[in-house]
Amino acid sequence: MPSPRTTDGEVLRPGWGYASVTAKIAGLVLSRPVRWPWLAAFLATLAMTLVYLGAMTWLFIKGVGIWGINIPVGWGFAIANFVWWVGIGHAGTFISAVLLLLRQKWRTSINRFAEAMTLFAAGMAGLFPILHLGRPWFAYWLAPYPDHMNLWPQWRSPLVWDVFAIATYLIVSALFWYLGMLPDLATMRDRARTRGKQVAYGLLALGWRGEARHWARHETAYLLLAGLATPLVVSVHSVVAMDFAVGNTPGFHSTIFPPYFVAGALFSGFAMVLTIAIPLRRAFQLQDFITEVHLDHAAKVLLATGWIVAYGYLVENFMAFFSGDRFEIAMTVDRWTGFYAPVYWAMLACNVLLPQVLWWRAARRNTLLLFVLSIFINLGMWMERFMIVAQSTSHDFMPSSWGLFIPTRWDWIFLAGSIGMFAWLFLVFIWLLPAISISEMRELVKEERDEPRPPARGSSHRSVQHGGSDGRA
Amino acid sequence: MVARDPRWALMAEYDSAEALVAAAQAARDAGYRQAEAYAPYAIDGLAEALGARRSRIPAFTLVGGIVGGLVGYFLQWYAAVVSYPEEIGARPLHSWPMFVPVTFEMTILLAAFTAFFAALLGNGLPRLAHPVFDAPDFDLATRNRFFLCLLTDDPAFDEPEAVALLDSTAPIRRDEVAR
Amino acid sequence: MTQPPIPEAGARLERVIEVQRGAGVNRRQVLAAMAASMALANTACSPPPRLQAHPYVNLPEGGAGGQPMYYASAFVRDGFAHGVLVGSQEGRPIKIEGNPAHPSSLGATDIYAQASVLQLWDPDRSSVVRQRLAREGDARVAPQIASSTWSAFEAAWLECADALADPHGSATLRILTGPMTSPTERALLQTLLARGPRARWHVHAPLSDAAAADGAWMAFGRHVAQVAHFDRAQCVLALAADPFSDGPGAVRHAMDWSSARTAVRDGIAGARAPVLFAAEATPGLFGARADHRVALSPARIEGLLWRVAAHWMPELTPADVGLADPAAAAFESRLLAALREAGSSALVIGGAGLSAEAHALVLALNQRLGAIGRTLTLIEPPDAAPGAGTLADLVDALKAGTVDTLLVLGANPAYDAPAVFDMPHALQRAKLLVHAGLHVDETARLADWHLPLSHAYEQWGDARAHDGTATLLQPAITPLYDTRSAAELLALLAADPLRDGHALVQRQWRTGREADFEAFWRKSLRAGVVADSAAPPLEVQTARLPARLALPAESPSATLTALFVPDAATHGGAFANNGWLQELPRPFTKITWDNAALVSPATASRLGMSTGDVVRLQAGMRTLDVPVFVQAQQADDLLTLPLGGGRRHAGRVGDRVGFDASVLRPASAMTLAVTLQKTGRRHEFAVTQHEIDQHARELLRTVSVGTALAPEPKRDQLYPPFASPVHAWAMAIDLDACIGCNACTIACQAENNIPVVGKSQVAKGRAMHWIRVDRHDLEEIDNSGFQPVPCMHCEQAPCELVCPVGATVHDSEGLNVQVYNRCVGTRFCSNNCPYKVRRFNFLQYSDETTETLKAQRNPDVTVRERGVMEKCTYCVQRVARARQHAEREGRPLVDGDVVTACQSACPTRAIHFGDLNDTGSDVVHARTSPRHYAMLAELDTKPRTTYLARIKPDA
Amino acid sequence: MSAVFSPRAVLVVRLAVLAVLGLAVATVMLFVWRARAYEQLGEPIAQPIPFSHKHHVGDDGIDCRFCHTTVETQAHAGLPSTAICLGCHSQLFRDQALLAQLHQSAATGQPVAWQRVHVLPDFVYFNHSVHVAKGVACVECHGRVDQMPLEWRAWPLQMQWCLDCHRNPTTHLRPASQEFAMDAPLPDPVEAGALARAAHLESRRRMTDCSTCHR
Repeated sequence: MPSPRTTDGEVLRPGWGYASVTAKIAGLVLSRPVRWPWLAAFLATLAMTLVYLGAMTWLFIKGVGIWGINIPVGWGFAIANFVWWVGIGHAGTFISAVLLLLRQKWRTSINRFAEAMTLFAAGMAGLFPILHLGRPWFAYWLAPYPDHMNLWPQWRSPLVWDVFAIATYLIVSALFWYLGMLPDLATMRDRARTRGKQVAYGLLALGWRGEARHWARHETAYLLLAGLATPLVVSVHSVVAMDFAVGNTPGFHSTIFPPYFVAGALFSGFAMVLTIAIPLRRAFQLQDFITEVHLDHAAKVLLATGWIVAYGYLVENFMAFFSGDRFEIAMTVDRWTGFYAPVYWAMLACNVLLPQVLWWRAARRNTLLLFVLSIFINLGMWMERFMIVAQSTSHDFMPSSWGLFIPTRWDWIFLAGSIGMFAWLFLVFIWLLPAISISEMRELVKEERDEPRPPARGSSHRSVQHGGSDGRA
Repeated sequence: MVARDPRWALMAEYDSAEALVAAAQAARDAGYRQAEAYAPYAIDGLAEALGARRSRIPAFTLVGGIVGGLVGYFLQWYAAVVSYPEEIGARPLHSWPMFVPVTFEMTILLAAFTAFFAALLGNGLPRLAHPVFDAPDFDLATRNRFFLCLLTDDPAFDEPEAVALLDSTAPIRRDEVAR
Repeated sequence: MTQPPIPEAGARLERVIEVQRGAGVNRRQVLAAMAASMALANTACSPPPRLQAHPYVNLPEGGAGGQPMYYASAFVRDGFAHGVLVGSQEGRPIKIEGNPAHPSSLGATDIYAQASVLQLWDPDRSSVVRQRLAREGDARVAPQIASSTWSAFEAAWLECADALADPHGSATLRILTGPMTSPTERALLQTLLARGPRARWHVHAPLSDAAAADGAWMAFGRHVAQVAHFDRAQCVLALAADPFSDGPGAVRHAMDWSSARTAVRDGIAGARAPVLFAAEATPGLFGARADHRVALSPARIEGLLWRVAAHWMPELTPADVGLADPAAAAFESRLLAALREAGSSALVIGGAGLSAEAHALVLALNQRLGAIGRTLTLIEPPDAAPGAGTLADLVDALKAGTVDTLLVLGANPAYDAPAVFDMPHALQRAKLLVHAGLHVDETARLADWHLPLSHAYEQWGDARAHDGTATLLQPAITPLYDTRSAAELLALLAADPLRDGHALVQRQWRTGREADFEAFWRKSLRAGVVADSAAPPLEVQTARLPARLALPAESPSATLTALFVPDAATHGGAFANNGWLQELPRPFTKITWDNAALVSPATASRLGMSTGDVVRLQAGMRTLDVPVFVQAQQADDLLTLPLGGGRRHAGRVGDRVGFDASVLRPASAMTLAVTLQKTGRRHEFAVTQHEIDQHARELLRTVSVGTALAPEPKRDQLYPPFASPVHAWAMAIDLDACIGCNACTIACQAENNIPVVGKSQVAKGRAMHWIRVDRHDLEEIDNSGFQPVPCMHCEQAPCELVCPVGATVHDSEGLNVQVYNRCVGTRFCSNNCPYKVRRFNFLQYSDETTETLKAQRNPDVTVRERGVMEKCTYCVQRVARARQHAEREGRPLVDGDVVTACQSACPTRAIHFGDLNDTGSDVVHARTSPRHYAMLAELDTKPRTTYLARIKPDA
Repeated sequence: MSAVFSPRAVLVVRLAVLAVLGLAVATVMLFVWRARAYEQLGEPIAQPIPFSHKHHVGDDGIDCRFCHTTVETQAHAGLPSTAICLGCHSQLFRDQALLAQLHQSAATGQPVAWQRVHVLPDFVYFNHSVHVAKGVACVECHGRVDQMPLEWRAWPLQMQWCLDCHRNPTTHLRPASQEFAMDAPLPDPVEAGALARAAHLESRRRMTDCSTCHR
C-alpha cells in the first residue's frame, strides 16, 4: 500500500513499529508465508547442486582434461568463473561496511542478504581454484605448514596471495555477518514457539540478552570490522587482478587491472544484489522495507561503477597502442576481429551500452527493467572475465603456438552448477535466517519516529492496521 | 557473612527508549553501580547513563593487527630466506615487495579475529543461562520492550529505596528476578 | 660397446616386468591413497604399500643396471642397414643412438631409427606361430586361426619341401621378399632356391621407383646404386628428389652437406658451401634447405632437365629439348651458371615421379659433368636381386595358378601393393601361403601359416649400408617371444644343419677369414661395421642417351596429376602402428595421425577447395575419397598422395588412420592422372601448428652471409643476477643447419618417456612433445624455415615466478627444473611462458597398464601422472649421469661429457650443448657467432637456449 | 516466560562442546601417529628366508661389498643374486629347510621374492656409488645392520632427513677405510674437514637443488 507521502528520502515506508517490523521479518522464517514458489526454486536449485557435485566427482576421477583447456589456453571457464564470482562477492561487504561507515541509512534493509550473497559467491569462487588444479588432492600445498619435505608455498606467486586474500575475505565476511546477526538470532529465539527452534536459535544467539553495555561493545566491534572489511574489499579483487597483472601475457600484463577489477567487482556485485532483491521483495512483500529508493541508489552505483569499468576498457585499448608493444597491439586487434570478437562486442554492449538507460529516473525505478538489466550486466561481466582469461592466452607471443579454447559441455555444467548451488544456498539462508537485520530496522523505526512527522500517536495508530500490536500479543 | 538475597534483582519494564534512559540515569544518580538495562536495539547514551567505561576493543584490535602483520611477514621471510632458499625467476630470496599482499591479509585477519572475540568475551558471551531469562515478559526485550534491573548484590541496594526509585520512573510493570 | 649380452637376458626381462608390475601396483595404491587424501587431506595416513624386490638369479655382466650399456648393431629399413648403438638399461633396450663409425649414420639417426625401439616393444607384435585350419571351401572368408608352434610348422614344411625338391615333380615355390642386403640371408636364400628346381625369388619394394632402376639399365645396361657425396659437391641439383629424407643415405647426405657448410657458417672469408638447387613437385626437406627452389609438376621438371642437359649434350635436338618454361626461367639461368662453374663438382639427383628416360638422362648428365667418380659413386646395388622377378611377374604366375607354395618374407603385399594387382585375391590363388613378419598384418591374415620374426635388436644378423658397407647385427635382448630371425627361418626352410642365428652369421663371415676370425668378429661387433666392406666403385661405359618422350599435353583443368610419395612419418605404412611416428607432426603440414592430399593454393582456389574438404579422386574405375590440405610450396595442378594410411590390420595404433593411397596407385609409376570431384564432406585434421606466418616477430631470423645481427641493447637490471658458479648449461641451435627432419622430437620422446596422446587430444591442442619443430614461411628467401623449440631455460624465468608451490625453480647450474612430484597443476607457468614450451598432462596420458610399453621407459626419468606439468629438462638425467661418472672417477666434467638426446640424434649437428663456464666449449663458441640471437629477447627472459640465424642464399 | 536453557541444559551443552573438541584433538593425534608409522622405524620385516645381517655381518664379519657388489659403481647397491648366496650355501647349511627357497630359485630360475625394507618413491633418484665415493658410510643411512637379526629401517628416509645431511654433509663423512665398518666412530671436526675437502663436495646450494634428487 504505497503511502501518498512517499518521498525520495524514504528508505522505510511510514507506519511500522518495533513489533510489526519484528513480526514481519521474523515471520518470514518462523511462519514461512511463501511456501510453493520457494519450494519449487529450492528443489530446482538442489537438483542443479547435485549435478554440480556429480560433475566434481567425475572431474576428480578423470582430470581437468574433460574441459576444453589446452596449451596455450591453460585457464578456461574455471578461472573466468572464479574471477566472476569473487567480483559478485564484493557488493555485500561493500554495502555493509563502506555504506555503514558512510552512514548511509538505505543500507539497513539490504545489508543482511547482501552479505549472505557475498559469502555464498565467495564460496563458489573459492571452489574453482581448487577444482581447476591438475592434482586437487594436493591443494593444501598452497598453505604454509611444517612438513617432512621442508617445503613451503612460493610466496612470490599471486596464486598464494589469492589463497590468503580469499580465505581472509571469507572469514572476515563471515564474522561480520554473524556478529551483525547475533541480536536477531536472540529475537528469533524469543519469537520461536517450538522447542527445537528455540534451542537451535538459542545456541546460535550465545545467550544474547540485549544488555546496554553489550550493545555498546557490539557496536564498537561491528564498526571496527566494517573498518577492516573496507580495505579488504579493495584488496581482494586487487590481488585477483594481480593473478593476471603479474603475468607477462599480452592482455594480462596491465597496471590498470587492480582498480579496474575492483570497479568491475562492485559493478557485477550490485547487479547481483538487484537480481536477488527484486524477486525477493516481490515474493516476500518487502516493498515497504526495500523501497524504490534502494533500487534507485543501487542503480546509481551501477551507473557509476559501469563508467569506471568502461574507462578500464578504454585505457586497455589505448595503452595497447600507446605502448607500441606489438604483442599487445596484435592481441587487441584479435579482440576486435578475431575468433572471440563476438564475445567482446557483446560484452561491451552489456557493460557499457545498456547501463546508460539508468540516466533516466523512470528507468531506475522500473523494477522489471532493472531486473533484466542486472542480468545482462552479470552476463557481460562474465564475458569480460572470459575474454581476459581465454582470448589473451590464445593469442600471445608465439604465433606458431596460437590456439583456441572451445568449451566442452563439462565447462558449461560447471558454470551452471555453480550458479545453481549459489542460488540453493541463498534459498536455504532465507529459509533459516532473518534476511533483513531486525535490530537495525528497529533503530530505523526509532529514527523515523524521532523525525517530527509522522506524529508518534499516529504511528502507533497506523501500526494497528498492520496488525502488529505494540502491546503483548 | 549475611545470607545472600534469594533474588537476583528488581526489574522494571518500559515501553520506550526514552523512559529507560531516564530510569537508568535516575538509578545511577541514586548511586547504583550494578544496574543493568536491556533494549531491543542499541540506544545511544544508555550505556553511558549506566556509567560504562570507554571500550578497550579498538586497542586490542590494533595490537592484533600488528601481530598479524609481523607474523605474516616473518613467515614469508623465514620460509623463503632461511628454511629452504631457492632461486625463483632470478628474484632475490628476500623479495619484500612480493611479500606485501600476504602481510596485509594477515594483518586484517588477525585484527578482525581480535575485534570479534574481544567483543564476545567482553560481553561474557556465550552465556546461555541467565536469571533475567526467567523474568516475566523478558522475551519482549528482543522485540519492543525495555528493562532496567537493580541488582541485589549492589552495595547501594536497599529494598524500599529501590522499589520507590523504580516506581518513580513510571514503568509499565515491576517484578522481582530470582537468582 | 660391451660384450654381446649373455643368455639370461630373457630371464632378465621377466624380472624387469615383474618389478614393473610391482611398481604398477605401487602407483595404483598411491593413487588410491591420493583419492583418500581428497577426503582426509592427509596422504600419510595410509601406510606405504609393502613392495617386493626381486634380485637376479645370476648377476649379468655389467652389473644390476643403472648404467646404460650400448650394443653396436643396425636398424634395417627397406633392407638397408642404419648403424646404431642400442642403449640398454637393466637389460632393456630403451634408446637408440647413431653409430659414429657407420657410413649411413656418422652418429646421427633419422626418425625411424629413433622410433625403432618402440617397434621392438610394440604390444601388437606377432608373438606366436599361427596356422589356418580347415582350408576347404571358402575358409579364408571366415578363417579359423589357431596358434601353433615352430615345430608344427617345420613338420608341415618338410612335407611340401620334399615335393618341391623332387626334380621330376611339378610343385613350385615362390619366395617374395622385400629388398635384401644381408649376405647371410642372401646366401641362405640361394641355397633354398637351389634345393627346389622350380623355385623362384621375387622382390617387392613398395616405395622404390622402378623408373630409377630402368633408367640406370637404359644408360649403362646394368643396375647401379648411386652414392652421393655432398661434401665434395659445389652445386647439387635435385629433380623431384628429396635426398635429405628419401633413401638409406638420407642422414649421410644431410650430415655431409652440413659439415661442408661449417666454414661458411663460421664466417670464414672466401669459404664456399655447396649451392643447392631444388626443382620439386611437392615440398621436401631438401627443397626447404635449397638456396634456389622452384615448384614444378614432374612433367615440367623433365622439360627443365632436358633443356639443362642439352647444354652438355650437343647431340640432343631442339625437338628433344622442348620450349623454355617461363615459371622456371630465372631458376634455370642461375642453375646453368652454377653447373658450369661447378663442373665435375656438380651433382644431379633424380627422384620419384621422373620417367626412366629422365633418370637415364640424369646419369648421363652427371657423367658429362664429370661428377661420376667424384661427387657421385656408382656401385653394385647392395640389394641387387639377379634373376629375381618382380611383383608383377608373381601376380601373373598366381593368376595362372602355377604357384603351389608362396613364401612371403618380411613383406606385406596385401596392403602396400598397388591395388591394380588385386593382391588379396591373387595371394589366395597360391595353394600354400606362408607369411613371416613382425606383425599379424594384412598379408598374415590371408596366410595358411604366419611365422613371427624377431626384431632387429633381438637377433644375430647382418646387413649392408647405402654404400655397401656391411654391419653385424647383435641382439641387445633375447627375443621377447618365440620368434626367429629371417636368417634362422631361411635356414629352417633350406634344411640347413645350422639353425642358430649366431652360428649362421659366423659361418657366413668366417669364409676366407678362418685365420683371424675371432679378432675380426670382435672388432666388427664392437665397431658396428665390417672394416673396408664398402662396395667398390663401378666402371661404367659412356651412358647411352635416351630418346625423348612425347611431352604430355597440358592436362585439362578437371584432371590433376597425382604423385605418390611415402608418408613423412609412417613411411608407406610399415611404421603405422608406431604411436610416436603417427603423432609426429609432418614437417610441412604439421598434421598428425593422418595423411592428406596436398594441393597448391592456386589449384585449390581454381577448384574452389579449402583445407579439410573431402574430395573424390577417380582414375579409371577406381575412386578414393581423400581430405585436401592446401599447402604452399606445392606445384600447381599436382596432388600429392602420401602412401601409408588406411592400414586395416596394423594394430591398435595404426588401424584405419588416414586413407590408403595405393588404392589408386598404378602398377609401376609414381604418378597418375586423376579426376577430382567434391563430396561436400569435411574432415578434421589434428594439426599442431595453425599459424605458419611469424607476424614479423623475428622468431626465426635470417642474415646475409658475412653480416652480423644487430646486438641486443643492454638492459638495466633491477636485481643482481644469480650466478651459476660451477656449471652453466646452455644450448645453441643453428637454424642454418636445421633441416626440419624431426629426429630431435622423436629422440626426445624416446629418452624422456613422453606419452602419446592420440588424435583427439592433439586436435584439442594437447600434444606433448618437449621439443617441437616450428615451420615458418620466410618471405625474404621465399622458402620454409624450420626452428626447433625446446625449453629456453630462461635465467629470468617467468614460469617460476608464478608457481604457487615452487614446483618449477632454478637450480645452481641454471636449469629451469620442473619438479613433477611437487606440481599441483595450476598451469599458470604455461600461461606465463612466452615460448609455450610447457606441456600438461590434462588426463592420464602415460600408459600404466601395457607391460611392454612400461619396459621401454627410461628408468632415469620420472613417468608423469595426470595433472602434472612437464617440459624439456636439458636431459637432466644425462647431466646427472655424466656428473656421477666424473665424480666416481674424481675428475671434472669436460665438454662433450653431456650430450642431450636431441643433440645426439641431429643429422646436421645443428644443436650445440654445453657449459658456459667452460670457455673452450662448443656452445660458447656458438654463442660468439655474429649470427647468435635469443628469441623474444625484448622480454629480457635471458634464455639459455639461443639460436644462430639462418644464412640467406646470395641472390 | 521460562528460559530456553536450564542450568542443566547448559551443562549438557558444555559437555557436548568439550567432547567435540576432544574428538578433534584425538583425530589430529591419530593422523600424526599414522604419519610416524609411515616411517616404520625399527620394525623388523619378515622375509621369505629369515636372512640375518647380524649373523653375516656381525658374527661372520662379511664385508658389505661381498654381497652388494655394485654399491661402489652403480646407483643400486645390488641385491645379491641367488648365485652369490649359493657361493657359500652350496656348501654351508645346504640342507637347512630355511634355504629351500634358495635352492628352488636356483633350480627354477625364479628369483627369491624379498620384502623391501628401504623404499624410496619412484621420483627420487638415489645413487649409492656417488655417496660411497664421497665418504658416506653405510651405517649413516642403514644403521647398525650388524645388530639386526632381521633387517629394519633405521632412519625415516624422508626428504627432511636427507636434506639435513645434504645441508651439512661434513659431519657425516668417514675415511674410505671405514666406510663399510659398522662401529667406526665419526672422525673429529678437523679430520672431517679434511675429508670434505678431499671429497670435493658440491656447494650447499647444489646439494639442495631439486634436480639433485628429482628428475
